[in-house]
Amino acid sequence: MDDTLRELYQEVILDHSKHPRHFGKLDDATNTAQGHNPLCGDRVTMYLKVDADDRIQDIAFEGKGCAISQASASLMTDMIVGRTVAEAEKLMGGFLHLVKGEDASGLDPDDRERLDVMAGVSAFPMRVKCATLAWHTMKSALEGGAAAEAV
Amino acid sequence: MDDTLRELYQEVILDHSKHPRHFGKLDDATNTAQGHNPLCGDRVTMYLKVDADDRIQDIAFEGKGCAISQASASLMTDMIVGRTVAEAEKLMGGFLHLVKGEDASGLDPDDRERLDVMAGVSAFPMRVKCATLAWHTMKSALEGGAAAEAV
Amino acid sequence: MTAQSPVTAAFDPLAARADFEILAKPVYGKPLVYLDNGASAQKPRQVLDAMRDFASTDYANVHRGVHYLSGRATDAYEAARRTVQKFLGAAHEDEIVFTKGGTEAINLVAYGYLAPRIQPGDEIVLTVMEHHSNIVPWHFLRERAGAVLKWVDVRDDGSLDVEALEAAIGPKTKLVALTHISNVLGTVTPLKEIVARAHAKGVPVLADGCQGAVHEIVDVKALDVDFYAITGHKLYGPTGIGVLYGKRALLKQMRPFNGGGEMIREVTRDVVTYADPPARFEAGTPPIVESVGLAAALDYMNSFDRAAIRAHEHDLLAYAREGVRQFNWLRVIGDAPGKASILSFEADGMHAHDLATILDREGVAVRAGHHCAQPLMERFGVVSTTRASFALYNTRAEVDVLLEALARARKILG
Amino acid sequence: MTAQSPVTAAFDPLAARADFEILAKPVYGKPLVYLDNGASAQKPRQVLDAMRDFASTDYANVHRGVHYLSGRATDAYEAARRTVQKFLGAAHEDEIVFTKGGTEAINLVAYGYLAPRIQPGDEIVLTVMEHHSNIVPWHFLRERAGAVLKWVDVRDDGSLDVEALEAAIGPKTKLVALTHISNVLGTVTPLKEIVARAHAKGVPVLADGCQGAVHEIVDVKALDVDFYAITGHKLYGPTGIGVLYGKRALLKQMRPFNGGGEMIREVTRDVVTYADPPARFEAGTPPIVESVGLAAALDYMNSFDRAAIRAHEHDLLAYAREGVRQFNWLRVIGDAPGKASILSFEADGMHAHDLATILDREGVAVRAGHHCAQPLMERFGVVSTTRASFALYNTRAEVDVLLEALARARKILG
Ligand SMILES: Cc1ncc(COP(=O)(O)O)c(C=O)c1O
Ligand SMILES: Cc1ncc(COP(=O)(O)O)c(C=O)c1O
Repeated sequence: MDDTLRELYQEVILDHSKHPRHFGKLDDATNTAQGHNPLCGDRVTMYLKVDADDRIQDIAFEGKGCAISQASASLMTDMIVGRTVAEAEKLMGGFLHLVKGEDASGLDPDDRERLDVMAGVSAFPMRVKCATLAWHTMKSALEGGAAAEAV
Repeated sequence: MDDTLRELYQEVILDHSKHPRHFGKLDDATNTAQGHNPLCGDRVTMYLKVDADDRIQDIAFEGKGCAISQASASLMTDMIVGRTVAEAEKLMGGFLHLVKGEDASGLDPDDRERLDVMAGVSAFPMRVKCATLAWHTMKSALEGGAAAEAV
Repeated sequence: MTAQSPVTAAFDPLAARADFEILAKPVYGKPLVYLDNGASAQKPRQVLDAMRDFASTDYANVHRGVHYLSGRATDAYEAARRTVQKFLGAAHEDEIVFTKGGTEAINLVAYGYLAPRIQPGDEIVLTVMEHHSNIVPWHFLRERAGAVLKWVDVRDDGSLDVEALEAAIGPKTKLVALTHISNVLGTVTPLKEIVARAHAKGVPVLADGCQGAVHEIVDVKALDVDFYAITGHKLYGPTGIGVLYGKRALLKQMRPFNGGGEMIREVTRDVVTYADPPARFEAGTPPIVESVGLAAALDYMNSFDRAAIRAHEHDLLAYAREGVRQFNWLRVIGDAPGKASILSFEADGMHAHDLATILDREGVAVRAGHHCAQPLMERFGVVSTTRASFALYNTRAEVDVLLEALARARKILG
Repeated sequence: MTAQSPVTAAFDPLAARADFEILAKPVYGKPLVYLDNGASAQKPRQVLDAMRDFASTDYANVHRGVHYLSGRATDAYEAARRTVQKFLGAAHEDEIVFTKGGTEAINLVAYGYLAPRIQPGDEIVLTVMEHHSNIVPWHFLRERAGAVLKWVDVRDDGSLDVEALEAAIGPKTKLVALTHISNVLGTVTPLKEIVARAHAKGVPVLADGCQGAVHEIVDVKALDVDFYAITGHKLYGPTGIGVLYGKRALLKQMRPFNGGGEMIREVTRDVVTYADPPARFEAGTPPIVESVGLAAALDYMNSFDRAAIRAHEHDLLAYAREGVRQFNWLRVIGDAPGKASILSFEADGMHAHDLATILDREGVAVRAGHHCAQPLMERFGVVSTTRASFALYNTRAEVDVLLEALARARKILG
């Protein structure tokens, strides 16, 4: 099998996609947004609960999607809960660099290590949108919840 | 000079185009029609006086056009006056064959000889419309006068 | 079944393959297995050569010049029109309008024919398996003029229920717009019968032939269809060109769509009068070089026994259909009798995009997504499907590669 | 003057000529002198090669596939968009919309921008030297929505009176639509100044750049123009493609024109939502191979010093203008200062078609007719003119052939 494929569909990714963390609704969400990938029609809904200190207390997502988008959403929710909005946005910036194969050295080493499972996406430019959908939707929820589109 | 050009722009043609016969209006026309060549914007108006026996008693034309279209109109009016409608249409059929380089043997030998000056047009397919405009307009006038277009 | 095609097939895909340079070029070091023909077909060198030769020998703008090259180009353009006329079996060459593609051909009917005839509440009948190109122009008329869209369902096997379609045609129906072949299901609609029934109710029919003209041998006269839209790039021809066939009497009644050069009779400051069809609908410089390429593509198709091509494509479909039965995790969508060589499917627990990515790395190009047919996706309760679509140059050996790649994808993702 | 170009010219037309195969092919046994560039330019092998190579290496449909070729094709298509963006000096790549030609680019503004904004009595300001492509779409709005066309005259030398244009802009004016360069007169309009004056009155400006982009170095940002339309085939590029540049904010407000695949966000049976620009305006399979050809054409132009090309063209024009002074039976139409390399004229007692036919037999391709500019013909009291238009590959020696052929025509017809 193609090495780049093995890199893309690692165990961790498949596991995240089959058993997504934080999958579901948040009834007491303060911020929500819908994301949509017009390429395949996939959609994701992101629920966040942000407290007065701008800290993301809880997060959840719903939706159908490919392994990459599901794993990315699952991993993101796992990593983001408990962070402040500013920290989440910084993490997102690093993630975007990583999956586009750009310099991601701005990432905290621990974060870099956890996100490393997604680095394989950079060899698949046509799949980058799948990986970033959840992140864009999270950002859009934080910004007030207009519909996000994979970009 | 190119022989086909010499054939096209013969003295007779240039003479007809510079001194067109039957140029003008017919106040007592029974049939009229307008012709238009969308390629160059040229137009011709044809006036005919047809008597009870379907004979073309008089004919005239007005309009601006290239040497080919003017000469063709002039020659046509000269030849058609005095003929019956049926004869005029037969002549037109032969003329169309001639300028398209097709078999024009249906023409009466005398007519064939007079029309021969126009035979050079067949070497210039893009100019055939110029040569046929007056004829189509004449036919359209005989048929009731809808606007004719060079075809 | 074996990987050898039956000896009865008069058509030799391997010989034809040699005409398509791109098919010999590996991707990721593997042989390319191009099964995305439903989206666009590759072009044989006969087409590419014809275009290049024309551009470097006879090119000029058409129609309005009296010089040599202009005459040559005009002749080539009008000859292409006659080639299309014959290909579709149209009665007259002025029934062939060159457009920029299949989508524009349908929009031309929407803007030029239907828009001036629509009153609020008037109905357009269409099927749930239409391509967005045969949906959105009608949605425009809904949004802008109050038209009502009447959707006709398909059966679970993807076949069209002609009775249901007929029943949907009412006194307010102004047009039936349906596909000849579904780009997702492969379903071939019984166009002739549908046209007869619609005409019995006084309603004209537009057929989206973007797939139909590729896989069926079309005769618009025999079908008696009013409008038929095709697109060049799926017919082994160039991008940037399509055709609307329209019955002469209907085209004559249509108002122009784009305004510009070539489509007018006369323009003054206050008035404009329009040329007759087809010029009325060909505003501006048309796709001149592309018309030559399209004619070359149709000539190419006709250089074979087209019935034999059809048989070959059906053989590939049957072979692939049989082959995927081994995968109990795979569900084919669209099994209508007599369907064309398009195979869409859904795979348990595997998203179409993941599947397509893995197939791609095996050299197998398939399409994943909604195929511009979202209402159909909804009908079958899916968001997307994976689609393999076969062209004349595909082979059973390529189907084998597809099947192996599917098995491998299952191992990776399953 | 002599037939030698001044040594100061940095541009060598003879070297460039070698890129155009067709120019080396005789017509009627005589060297081709192609002076019909205003109608369409010839294409260098760099363009033809790029298209053929792309079609036989990287071709697939764009945007919706995840496979290798689809990615390659999408990248090429979007790279072409950026090439156009740079060529026009646009701020953003999403301001570049691919169309089927210049005519469609203007129609897109008429249908997508202006039609929903026109109330009966609203005015559109245009000049008498517009090409039919920048007239008929506005006549449609007159016929269909009660718009009023306000015509701005040109001076006897063909120059535009900017004061008159400004005066024509009133409170009901919804758009100024004018050409950047007249395809008959060669007049270059002072676009930047016009835009500033129109904007001062709150009115947007559409410039027809089909000739402008060929002969001038365009910077839409500096011009501050709202819409700018160009066409591929006059830019040494392919047929079947053009571009509308539109300011981002304006494009965003526009409704779609053609409906179909790629231009939607989502389609259901009851509702449709549209994609953002530029996708919103690119329904259906776009001119993919043509986009590659257009980018190659712009790269080709940019491979030279464009100011030097411009100087060369101006030199040809001046040389020809001087040359025809010897013919007292010939009247040049259009002598505006700084005009582009387009020379239209009328000849006493010689109809343009006769003249063009005789020139043609000498190998000289010129255009005869109304040049899709009938209101301008009316303005100058002619039915048609003969037009010689010069491209980068033309030479002074070719102008000499033209002049000799004119003298010969006079002998034959005079
Ligand atoms: C059934 C069908 N209709 C219409 C179209 C639109 O054709 P085009 O994209 O060439 O305009 C397609 C292909 O995309 C199609 O498959
Ligand atoms: C000034 C001008 N505008 C518009 C057009 C139309 O361009 P196209 O025919 O490529 O659509 C042309 C050329 O024909 C032109 O010269």
